Amino acid sequence: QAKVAVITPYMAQPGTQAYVEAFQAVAKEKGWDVNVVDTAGDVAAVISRIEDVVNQGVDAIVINVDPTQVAAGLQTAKDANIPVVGMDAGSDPLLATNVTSDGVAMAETTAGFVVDRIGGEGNVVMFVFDAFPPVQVRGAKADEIFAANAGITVLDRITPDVSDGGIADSRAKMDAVLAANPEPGSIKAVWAAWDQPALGALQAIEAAGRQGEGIVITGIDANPQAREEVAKGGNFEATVAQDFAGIGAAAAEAVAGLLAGTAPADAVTFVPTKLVTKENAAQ
Amino acid sequence: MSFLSLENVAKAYAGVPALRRVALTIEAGEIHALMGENGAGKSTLIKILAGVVAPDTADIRIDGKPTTIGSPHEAHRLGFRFIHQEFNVVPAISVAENIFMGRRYPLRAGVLVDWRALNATAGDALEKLGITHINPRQRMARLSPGDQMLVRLSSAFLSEPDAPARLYVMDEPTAALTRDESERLFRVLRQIRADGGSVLYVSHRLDEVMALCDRATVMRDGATVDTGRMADITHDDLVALMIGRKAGDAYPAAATTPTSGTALEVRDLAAGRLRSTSFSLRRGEILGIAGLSGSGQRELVRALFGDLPMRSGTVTLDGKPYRPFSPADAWKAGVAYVPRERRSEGLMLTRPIFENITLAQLRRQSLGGSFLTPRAEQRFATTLAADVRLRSTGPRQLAGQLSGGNQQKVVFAKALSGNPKLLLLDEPTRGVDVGAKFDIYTIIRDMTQKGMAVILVSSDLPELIGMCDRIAVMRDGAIAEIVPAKGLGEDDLLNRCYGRVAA
Amino acid sequence: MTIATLLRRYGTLIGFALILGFFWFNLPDTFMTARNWLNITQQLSMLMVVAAGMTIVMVMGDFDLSVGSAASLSGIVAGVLFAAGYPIWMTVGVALLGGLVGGAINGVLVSFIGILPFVATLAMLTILSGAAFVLSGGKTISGASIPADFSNFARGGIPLGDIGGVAVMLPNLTIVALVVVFAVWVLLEQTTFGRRLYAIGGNIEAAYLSGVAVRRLKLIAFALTGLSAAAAGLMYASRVASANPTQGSGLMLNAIAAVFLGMTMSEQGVPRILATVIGVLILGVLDNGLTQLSVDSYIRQVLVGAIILLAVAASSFSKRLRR
Amino acid sequence: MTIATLLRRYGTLIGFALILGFFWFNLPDTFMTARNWLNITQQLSMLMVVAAGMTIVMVMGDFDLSVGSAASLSGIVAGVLFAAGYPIWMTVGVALLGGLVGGAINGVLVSFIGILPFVATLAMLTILSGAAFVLSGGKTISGASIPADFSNFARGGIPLGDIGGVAVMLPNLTIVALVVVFAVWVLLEQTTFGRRLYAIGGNIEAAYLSGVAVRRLKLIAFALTGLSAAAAGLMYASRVASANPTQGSGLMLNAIAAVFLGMTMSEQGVPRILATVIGVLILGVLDNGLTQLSVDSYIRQVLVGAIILLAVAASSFSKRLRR
Ligand SMILES: Nc1ncnc2c1ncn2[C@@H]1O[C@H](COP(=O)(O)OP(=O)(O)OP(=O)(O)O)[C@@H](O)[C@H]1O
Ligand SMILES: Nc1ncnc2c1ncn2[C@@H]1O[C@H](COP(=O)(O)OP(=O)(O)OP(=O)(O)O)[C@@H](O)[C@H]1O
Ligand SMILES: [Mg+2]
Ligand SMILES: [Mg+2]
Repeated sequence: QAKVAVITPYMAQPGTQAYVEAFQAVAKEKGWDVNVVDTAGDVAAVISRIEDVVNQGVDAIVINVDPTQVAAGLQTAKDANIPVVGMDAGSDPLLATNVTSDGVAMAETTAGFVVDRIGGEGNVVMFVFDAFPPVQVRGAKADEIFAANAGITVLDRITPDVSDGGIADSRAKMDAVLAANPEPGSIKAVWAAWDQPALGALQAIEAAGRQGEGIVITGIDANPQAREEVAKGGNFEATVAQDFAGIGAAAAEAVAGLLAGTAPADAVTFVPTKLVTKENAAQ
Repeated sequence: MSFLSLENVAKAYAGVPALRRVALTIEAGEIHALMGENGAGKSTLIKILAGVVAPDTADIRIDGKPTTIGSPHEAHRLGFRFIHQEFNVVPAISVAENIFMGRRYPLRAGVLVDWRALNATAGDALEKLGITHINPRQRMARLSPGDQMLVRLSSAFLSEPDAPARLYVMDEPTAALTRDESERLFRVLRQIRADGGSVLYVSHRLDEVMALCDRATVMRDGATVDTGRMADITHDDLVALMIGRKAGDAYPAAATTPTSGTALEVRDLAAGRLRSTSFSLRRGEILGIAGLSGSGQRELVRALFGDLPMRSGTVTLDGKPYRPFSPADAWKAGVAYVPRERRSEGLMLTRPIFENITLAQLRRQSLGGSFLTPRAEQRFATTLAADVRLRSTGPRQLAGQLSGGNQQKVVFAKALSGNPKLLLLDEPTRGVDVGAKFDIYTIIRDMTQKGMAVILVSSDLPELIGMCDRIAVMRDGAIAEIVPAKGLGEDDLLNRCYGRVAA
Repeated sequence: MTIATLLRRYGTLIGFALILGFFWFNLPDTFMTARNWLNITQQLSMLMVVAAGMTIVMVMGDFDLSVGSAASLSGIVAGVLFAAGYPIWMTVGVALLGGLVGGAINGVLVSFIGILPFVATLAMLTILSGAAFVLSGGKTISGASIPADFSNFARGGIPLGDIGGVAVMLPNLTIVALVVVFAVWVLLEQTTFGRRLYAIGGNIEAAYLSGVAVRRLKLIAFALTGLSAAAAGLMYASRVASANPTQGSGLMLNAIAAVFLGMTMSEQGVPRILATVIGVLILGVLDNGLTQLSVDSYIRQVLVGAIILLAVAASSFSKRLRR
Repeated sequence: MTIATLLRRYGTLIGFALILGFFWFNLPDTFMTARNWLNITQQLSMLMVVAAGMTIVMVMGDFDLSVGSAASLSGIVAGVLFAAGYPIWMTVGVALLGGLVGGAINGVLVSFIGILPFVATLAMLTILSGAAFVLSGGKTISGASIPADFSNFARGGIPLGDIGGVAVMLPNLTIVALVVVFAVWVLLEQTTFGRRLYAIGGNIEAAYLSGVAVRRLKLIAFALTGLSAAAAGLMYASRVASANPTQGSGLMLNAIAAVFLGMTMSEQGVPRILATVIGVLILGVLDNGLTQLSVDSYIRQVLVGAIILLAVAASSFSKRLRR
């Protein structure tokens, strides 16, 4: 029975949970013994846990964290000839492959959606999180797109406190932004780099009684709560569905190949994404 | 049948016996003295009665009925009231609430505190001791230590119909009281006796014990050695029973004339509530400071020790200007201090004895002023401990495990550790037994022979008269007069404190 | 009263007033409005409830690090029960009871087993947070499983009529916070129980010697703190219409901070519930005001820290013991 | 010595031994191996350094909540300087100096301004963390900006030869931790400085009246704690070959927990550096062993909390018994 360890600091993210579940589903089919380790945000602990499972003698390791930061652990695994697969991690020579969706493409999709909906004109509030590289590239892409539209002003670029998941603090921040910009139409859109801030912003807008102003909200990830809101046809108009299950399953297939002795062809394996709007949200 | 009888009481701390074989009976309607040297086991016995310390063995009978006392709460229900030796108040809450601590507060609607009744009842308890100057609503922190003691005493006299008091146990209640205040306490205790209540009374002030108590039980080394009626015992017998040797004079003979030269010169010193004060002190001289509570003695000493900023005035020590900005400066200049409150100001209770003794002299008791030499430190501390007749299991025992009087000796040893030029003493022999007191006095005398000057603040008038060369009487934050101690009568001194012209 | 006494007593309060004044001046139209204040109180209501509970144990000189995960767990418990179809009253009851029991366990560990509060409540933090993860499978519980009546509670309130043309209401969450603050005020300041807690905090040895049942009171106090944490967790779940196993984690440090901020307003350095309220407001108003001023979120953090130091400096400086 | 004394003294140690025995029995091949232990010590080295520094202030009865963000900031400072092309020695020097200065500011706030340690260091936590975000722009600094020599440090060590056919080395990070622990041991247990800190912790008023320069010592102690936090931040940055403005945040609570765990081993309830080491090991070994046993990470959390409580219960319980 093959032993596989899945190590991530970001288990609290719904996306991560979805990959891991899909991964486990495939693993169960294949009869692997999977050990899922969550280090709750601590990156150095990911290295520590890699060292521990290498010591324990697992057959393969899957990580979901920036590989350059855990290079020390990856090196230990390499020295012990244990293959490591990245699951939405980032490319790195020490990884057999990295299975992911294209974050830049997703940001491009939603930022483009915002630009279209507001006709390239008006104030936009951004919610970003630059400390986490995969989310940071989304923010950077959106910055680029909004900057390219002369009519668009970024009113505020907010980094919410995510220790509580991100909804409540984003809402408090949005409450304040709304209070500071009371005129209807002074805020045209809210672009969020992932869904939680979008949900928080939506709550703030509804609580302020300003849902009628047509403020466009977009998120990324299409988590269930976000899908529900999008389906309602309110201000939260769009989000992008990463195929989390697809990523998890593809990562599992990559591991299966490695266990069988075939290395993956590419350093990056992209899994397609999809824009979710009112029309297709219910699926 | 006795009201309370104790037999076979034994208690050891980590294998070291504190009580070995104690028997004691207390009758209804008597004031019973419990006597003994520092560390004899008096407080331990009292803590057992209070349900604070679990005895190893004990047969306790109340009205002949075998009883166990499992907690302070149970002791209270049995009608026992305690004034423990150690200072125990809660500074952050009001006087009334301190008096009611652990008691049932008067309530409105069954749940809400009835503050009016609370303060009124607390006021009544204070009144019993004749105290009218303390407002029950005041925060405890604002009272002077003496007043805090009065509040503690009052709490024992709170009337409680649902658990009427039968026995008052007082462990050195007068150590922090003035003579007047003590007298008022004694009147209350006598009244209690007349009403059929009992008092177990501990004090190292033999005169007051002899005057107040009906019987005495003497303890030595954790065992009761004798019980008798006060009327049948002389002062000297009592001392001999306690310390196991014959009693001598209370104070060592005064030296020949003090050595020459001025040690301390204070000119127009003002600090805190202390108004312009001047005096001088020769080498080898002991200057007593007398005065009523709140007249500024403590402030004088604290200013000289750098703990209270000097507002104005000049001080010279050994001919050199002396202006300490902190106690550290004072120690460096050769000034040592025995503070009044040993537990809060004098000791680190959770640290070993030797660390307490050497703290002020660490620079000298270390390698190059930086690296510790614990063995040498312990030897140094052991020598000083022997000088003050400390009873302990060794220099590594924790200060908090010592009896009250022995804790005071540790503070004293620390003050002597640097052979100071000037020694400031604030009630230094509080709670110290007669034998050890004599030893401490002897050390002070010996050191004055070598030129050390001493300022002694004390509310124990005989001590002032017996030890000092001159006595400064303070009134309202200033020295009113300085009189020679020789031949001064106690009443005369007291009258001067009150500002009444001597008869 | 001298200036020093004034500063000692009211330094922090003056600091708070200056903060308010600053925002009022710089945000004349939006800051000092009923609407904004109702918003602030609503945003702070959960922290307020936890801080009120924290005040209870801190009066005794202890503290409880597990409130954050207790809040998360209570939200998760509610979510799981909702998902299983239990009615609201039962779900809320079970979640609150869970908080009470969890708090009582803290109390037993601290007072009967004698474990240091820091160690005991930190271990409970870990356990409760683990339990929240195990129960939820690490997932956010949201959507259809949360009954609308439950999430509407946080959105509702008592209408106060129109102010400046906008309908204004007193939010339900604010009301809950006010009720809790009032209850804790009565408990701490007007009952024997509360006064005994102050005695324990002032001098535990003296309190014990006077016959105060120290252990029992500690147990009850910790249980109440757990209860308040559970209540805050439910409020949070209602507000975000979902439950997440980490959503309470920000509450602990802020609640303790609020109590300590409040303590700078007391001459004896003891926690008082009304001072805690000011402490909570200081933390919350800074966030609201600085966000409205569009201060960059990173710089805002630096400012929040610096302003807190300034706000308490005057009162602390004049209180500093000579040492 | 009675059993009660034994438990009081060694209860936590016995608990630790039981934990070790359990893992040894259940992981016979991998747990008690030199390789695994070198791993553990390396994993714990950063926490160990912070906890050692924390012990210094906790000896005085204070604590420092800002160590985590001080560690993050020192990593970011190093990252920014590296990115600007400064050499390693200078970068490391500046980062350490920054830690010392930050700690000294804590010291001034606590001892000269008189702000409660909790409020002062919590505000500093916010400020330093904000500064880390501002400096880094909130981004993780990694990749080419970090010199290889710097990140190789954490991967290197002193070769110890072959054990069971595998090359084993004493990791550099472990060596740093050992050196820091030794230095703190000398400081606290062998110097007058340390003795005076214990005196302050024993009774600050008595220490002051005995001529201890309380304020100056507090300042120095906080500065040293800041220094150790900065060192840990650099170790962390070297280990993850990157710097992130939140990466130190887990250190604070764990460091305080380790010191408190250690305190259960002291009869007087004072912090001792060697006891802190055991405290750190208890926290770390549980993580290592439970991971190797493939315990689900959520259940692991619950177990860690429960095991800590069990480990300290015996010593705490026998300490609480009536005297
Ligand atoms: N907690 C403790 N641990 C160890 N020994 C103790 C402890 N408490 C008291 N002792 C020892 O018990 C003995 C009796 O002390 P106790 O306090 O009863 O003396 P005492 O007669 O009240 O003396 P004093 O007149 O000085 O108050 C002393 O030797 C003391 O050192
Ligand atoms: N912190 C305080 N706040 C308010 N009043 C105080 C405070 N400390 C002392 N006092 C007042 O000052 C007086 C005490 O001054 P001081 O300590 O010099 O008295 P003392 O002469 O030593 O008297 P005692 O023998 O009673 O201690 C007391 O009457 C007390 O009410
Ligand atoms: Mg005694
Ligand atoms: Mg006086």
